[in-house]
Amino acid sequence: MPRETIQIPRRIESLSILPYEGELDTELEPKIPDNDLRRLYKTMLSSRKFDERCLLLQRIGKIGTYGPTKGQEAASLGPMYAIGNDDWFVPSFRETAAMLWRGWPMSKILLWWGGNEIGASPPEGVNDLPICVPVASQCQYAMGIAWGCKLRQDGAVCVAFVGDGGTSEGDFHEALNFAAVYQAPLVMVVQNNQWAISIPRERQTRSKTIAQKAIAYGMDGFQVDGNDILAMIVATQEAVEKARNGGGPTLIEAQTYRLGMHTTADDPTKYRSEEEVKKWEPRDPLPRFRKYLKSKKLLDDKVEKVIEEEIDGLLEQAIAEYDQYEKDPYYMFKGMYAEMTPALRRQMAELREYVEGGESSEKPRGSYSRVL
Amino acid sequence: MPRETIQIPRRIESLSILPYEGELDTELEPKIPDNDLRRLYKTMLSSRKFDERCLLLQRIGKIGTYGPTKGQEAASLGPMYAIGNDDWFVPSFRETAAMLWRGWPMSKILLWWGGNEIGASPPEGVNDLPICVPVASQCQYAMGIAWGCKLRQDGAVCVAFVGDGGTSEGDFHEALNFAAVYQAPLVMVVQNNQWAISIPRERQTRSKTIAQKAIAYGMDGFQVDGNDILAMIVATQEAVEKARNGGGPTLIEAQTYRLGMHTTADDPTKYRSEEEVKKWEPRDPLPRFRKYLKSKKLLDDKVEKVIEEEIDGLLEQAIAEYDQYEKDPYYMFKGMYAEMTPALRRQMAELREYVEGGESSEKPRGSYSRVL
Amino acid sequence: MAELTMVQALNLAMKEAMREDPNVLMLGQDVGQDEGVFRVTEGLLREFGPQRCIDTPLAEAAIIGGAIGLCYKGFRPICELQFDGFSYQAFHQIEGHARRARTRTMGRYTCPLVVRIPYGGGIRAIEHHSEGPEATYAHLPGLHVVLPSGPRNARALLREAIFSPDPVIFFEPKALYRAFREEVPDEPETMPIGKARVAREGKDITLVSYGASLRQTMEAAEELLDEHDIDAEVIDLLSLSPLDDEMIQQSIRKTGRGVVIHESPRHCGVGAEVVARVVEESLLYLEAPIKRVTGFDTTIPFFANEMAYLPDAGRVVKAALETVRF
Amino acid sequence: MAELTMVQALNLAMKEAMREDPNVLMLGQDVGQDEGVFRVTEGLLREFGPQRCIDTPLAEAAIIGGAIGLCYKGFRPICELQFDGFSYQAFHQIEGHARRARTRTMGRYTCPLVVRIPYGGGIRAIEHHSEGPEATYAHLPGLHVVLPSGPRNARALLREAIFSPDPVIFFEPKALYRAFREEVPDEPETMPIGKARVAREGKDITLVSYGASLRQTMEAAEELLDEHDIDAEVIDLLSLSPLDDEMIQQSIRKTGRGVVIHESPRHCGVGAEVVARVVEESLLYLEAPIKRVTGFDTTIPFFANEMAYLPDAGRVVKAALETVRF
Ligand SMILES: Cc1ncc(C[n+]2csc(CCOP(=O)(O)OP(=O)(O)O)c2C)c(N)n1
Ligand SMILES: Cc1ncc(C[n+]2csc(CCOP(=O)(O)OP(=O)(O)O)c2C)c(N)n1
Ligand SMILES: [Mg+2]
Ligand SMILES: [Mg+2]
Repeated sequence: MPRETIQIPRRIESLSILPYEGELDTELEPKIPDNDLRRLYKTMLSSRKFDERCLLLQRIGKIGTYGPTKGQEAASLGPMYAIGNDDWFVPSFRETAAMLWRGWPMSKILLWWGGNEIGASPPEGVNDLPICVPVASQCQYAMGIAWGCKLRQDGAVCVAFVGDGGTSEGDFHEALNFAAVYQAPLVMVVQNNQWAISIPRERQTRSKTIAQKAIAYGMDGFQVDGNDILAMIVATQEAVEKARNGGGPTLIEAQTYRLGMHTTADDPTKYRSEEEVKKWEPRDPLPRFRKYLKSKKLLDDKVEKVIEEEIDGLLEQAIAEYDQYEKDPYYMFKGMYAEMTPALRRQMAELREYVEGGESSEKPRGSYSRVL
Repeated sequence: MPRETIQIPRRIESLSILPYEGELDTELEPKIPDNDLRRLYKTMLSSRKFDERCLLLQRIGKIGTYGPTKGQEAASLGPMYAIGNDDWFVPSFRETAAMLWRGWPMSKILLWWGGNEIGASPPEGVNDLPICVPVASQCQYAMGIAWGCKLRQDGAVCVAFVGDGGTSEGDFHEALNFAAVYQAPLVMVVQNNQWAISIPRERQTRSKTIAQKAIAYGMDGFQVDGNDILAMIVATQEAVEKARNGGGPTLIEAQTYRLGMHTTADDPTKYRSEEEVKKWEPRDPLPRFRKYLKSKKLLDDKVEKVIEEEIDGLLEQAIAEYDQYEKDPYYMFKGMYAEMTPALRRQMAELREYVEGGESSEKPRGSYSRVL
Repeated sequence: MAELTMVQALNLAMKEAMREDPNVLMLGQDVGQDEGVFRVTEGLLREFGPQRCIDTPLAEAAIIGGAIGLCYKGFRPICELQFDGFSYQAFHQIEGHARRARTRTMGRYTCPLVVRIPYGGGIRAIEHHSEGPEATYAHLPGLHVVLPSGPRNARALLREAIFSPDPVIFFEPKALYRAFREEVPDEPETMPIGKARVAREGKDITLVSYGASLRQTMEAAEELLDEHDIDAEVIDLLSLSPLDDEMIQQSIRKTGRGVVIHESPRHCGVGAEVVARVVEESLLYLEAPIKRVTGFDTTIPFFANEMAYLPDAGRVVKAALETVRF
Repeated sequence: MAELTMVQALNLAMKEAMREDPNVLMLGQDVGQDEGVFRVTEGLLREFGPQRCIDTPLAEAAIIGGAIGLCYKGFRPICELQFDGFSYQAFHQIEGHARRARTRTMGRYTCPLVVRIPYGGGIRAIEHHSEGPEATYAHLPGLHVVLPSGPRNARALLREAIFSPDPVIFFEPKALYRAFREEVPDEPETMPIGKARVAREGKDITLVSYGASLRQTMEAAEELLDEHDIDAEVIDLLSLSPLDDEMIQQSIRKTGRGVVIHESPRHCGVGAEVVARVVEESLLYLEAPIKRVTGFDTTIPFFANEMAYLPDAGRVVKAALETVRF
């Protein structure tokens, strides 16, 4: 004092590796085994194809409202490469690519969008949470999980996702503040896809970047080209390593773009221009990654064809599994508590008697039995 | 890109003018008319004396739990000098000095701490909100008020207060984000008194300063010596001027210290050292301001005596008014809606019959009538 | 007279109010350019501009908290929360401030805001999009809780809510948004908040319902008459706070029997309050227990099973028959 | 056997649980060094260290939301929210996640957390410090809502809550924190959640209550016997979700008369649910309307007038007399 500028001892950096024009920055290029690169590509493509299929399934009424993830595959997939199965993955709702990488069966994801709780039940073998609908509310339990990792000293970290819109919610703020106070091993990835339904990024918050919000919590921030899977991997690896070594949380802003509609209930032409979408198309993470693999001779037409066919097979299989799933109207009672309460037992009997006719003389009926 | 440090185009500055050791920085010294300086001093002293008296009144059970403001008078009073009656003042609960400046009768403040709604009813002539108990929740309506000023284009600004602990709440975050997005004329003063009950500032948040939290919202931040009334005035005047000219909100961190207990229900010796308190005592805003006034020959023993006596008189009068206040057990029904609902009318009659005996044969009774 | 859906009727009520009173504002996520996720705010941005139809960032508590501040500046904000399940994000602002402003400041400040919340199931929506929080809000003193059942009363009640001097939580049964049309008069209509209506006169049993469940209730009444010769009176509450218990008492005193129907959970729900009021004033008129046909005391299941949760006409008929045959 | 206040009994229950199970954590504002604003966490930091008795920053939703995450990591967190009126800040995390974790993940993740909330009036506290939110939580499926009435049951129920596989909202009647002492056995006791108890046997009328109001209810029962020769049975609910309606039915079937007493608002409160359950199962046993003696449908007034709001023994007696003389 008396009047001085305050120096903020925090790094806010930006990162991009894979070009969509121009040359690859080989200095920054991570060393990733060929097999892994292929696996990543296959997952990305699966996600894209799954997405396309879901739009069709929604149109014919086989699933409900669907939120596509086209264009954002790298932003969620890259971070998954940086963690192991013992680490924790907390999605928002646009992380299909990440879920596929983690081993979520496509049928499960379909079942979620088809209105079945089983779709929110994570597969064994990974520490994943299901899709989370209330925007940014997942930040809080992600923080709690990371805090728990720290308390358990088990070396695990938690990678969590939220949207640019989600950064406006109080939950985002409280969670990052706690994470920093406890130096919890949390990597919070903001999928900044430039839109929150119809609200553009610039009207969501006035900060120049989302990465700089890290300064509020005394943590590092990273603005990454979210359509560049290599950059996403590198940034997350750095953040994960720091977190594992007790260096606390990191905020990663993945700059990406939602190429599709918000959900199938949305009409994006109401609020954004074709030109804007066109502007982002060349940055689509899938062709960029494909180009990279081709330049490394890891992909050719033949291999691509094999992969595509394999994915198509998986898709058909997933849909068949989806179709076979037998829903249970009584699950709502049975799944509520570890042990059903007397009231729930009574209410379940009430419903059973109604739907199945019970001993009463009334004929079995009900709108539910009609949709069964 | 590819890898760069991001430049944040926002000023985070610190300010201090009035020394507690050493020399006054005359270059930064604001020009404040002598009369105003005296009025400010008188208000600060009133606040201090009121505070002391409240502790006594609490001890003899005349008022309930009380939250003292000793040591923080400059932090709330300074900003008030920067605004007019048409501007808006949104307190938290440690702004007694500010409230006195704005014309809140001492009796009203007493009535608030004595458990009467009238104490939350702001005096006519100023646009003030009452004391707010749920920490940081006031940030939201303060933002709304500022937003309203902008929509009305009436040139008014809103100065609001919150504690360092309050910055952890989601409400703080959401409100500042909205204020920045709408460029609302909001000046948010954080009274960083280093403690939130027993939680020290460093365990409340990991950011080096609270002022830097402004960066998250793309606004300017100001860390001010909150025990320096001149610095508080200057910083707020700048922020107010910017806000009035459409420059949007500012976050001011007033670095101050709670010299007393959190409330009369609190025992600070459980969590903080005597030495720490001792360290802050020399920075007490009252003697610092007194020294300044004396150096300017605006205060001498005689004037001080006159002021003290005047304040003592006001205090006695306030207590007399407080004692005379007639509480109304039926206000809860009458004050609920613009018009009482049928249920409330019935319930009021129910209570009346019970307390006053009504037409029933039962003798009038009830624990309420015993405390009336 | 125009034939309108509920979405159109609500839209009309807002336009009318905004035309009449420049203090009426509309705010919420996607209410401007996008015209609301249900298109209830269609045309508002175009007609009233971005100063009066305001798109907000994504933070429910800030929408409500900000609106409270706007009230203090003399505005009458209408807030749209996108779905029932996200109203809880703003709950502390409603509980802690909106509902208390008048009482605590002894009338110096008031909160004439409207919180519009699309509520309820039946539209095959994902998690958190099919909740029934009405009892939660009805339990909070200082609010009015209004819940229309058709385009015409929706329009009249929304107008009333907008100009109400006190905060109104306005639940919109999203399953009815476009379910049917109704004739709506050209001139603005109002309906007092706190008054129920007899949706169907009858003499044998009283069916008390509101909102989306009213449709199933009316269907049940038809079936009761057609198939069982039971003439049911149907009461449409319209307002859950205040509750028009006078109309309920009158009807029950006439029929001696009742069933309450709603789709939110039973435990501590609005149905219980209806029963308790009837017991307090009209016990001796009761010829059978009042049954509650409601959502079960479970989270509403994901949508594949939601029809098993939502009361349908059959469940209402069954309960009514048991009540009549008691 | 030791004579403990409720504060001491709660403290004991936590210590016992934390000694037995290293997964039990305590978190909240000022629960560590300061030992809680009501001193319920006394000695926990000393005995269990800052990894298990954790002071948090000031954000209720983060305390609950963080605890949910800790549950996923296998911990059993006990969260202290400082006052009833600030539980709403965390409401969306409780509603949206804690109560849904088991159902939506089909048991893969569960939330065995306890949210301790001091509730109710009568301690001359400032605004937002005397609220009664129990019905609000009881209405949410997936939670257990427990509300003890004395040191001994508080200790047993808190133990049960801590080891419960599902989330428990544990309301502590702060007016009773130090109001009286009770003998508490040396060994840990448990009591099943969901069971009420007969606090006093009687035959003429059933008084149903819980928590802080139980004292006034017991006082009223004494007075009814002493001054009016009316022998009241008193039922102490202890758990509001699940509700032990079997015990209520039994008592009402015996006495034919009832009054429900609680201090939170009447409209859509727990009292209504009690009445509705009785009507459903035991209508024909009722010889008089069940009255509700409750807080009024107003915000609890600032404390100078709170005694006019809170039910006292006299209001209970009056209602009981009217019920008996009906
Ligand atoms: C708390 C909450 N409020 C509102 C919604 C409705 N909603 C769903 S997605 C969405 C926009 C989210 O934007 P962003 O966080 O940027 O994620 P994106 O959809 O772009 O992936 C909104 C408003 C919600 N799900 N949760
Ligand atoms: C939402 C909420 N949570 C908890 C409390 C209880 N409480 C009252 S003051 C306080 C500490 C506030 O700290 P700070 O914001 O720094 O303000 P200070 O008391 O230091 O002035 C707490 C936790 C409250 N009033 N509101
Ligand atoms: Mg987005
Ligand atoms: Mg503080």
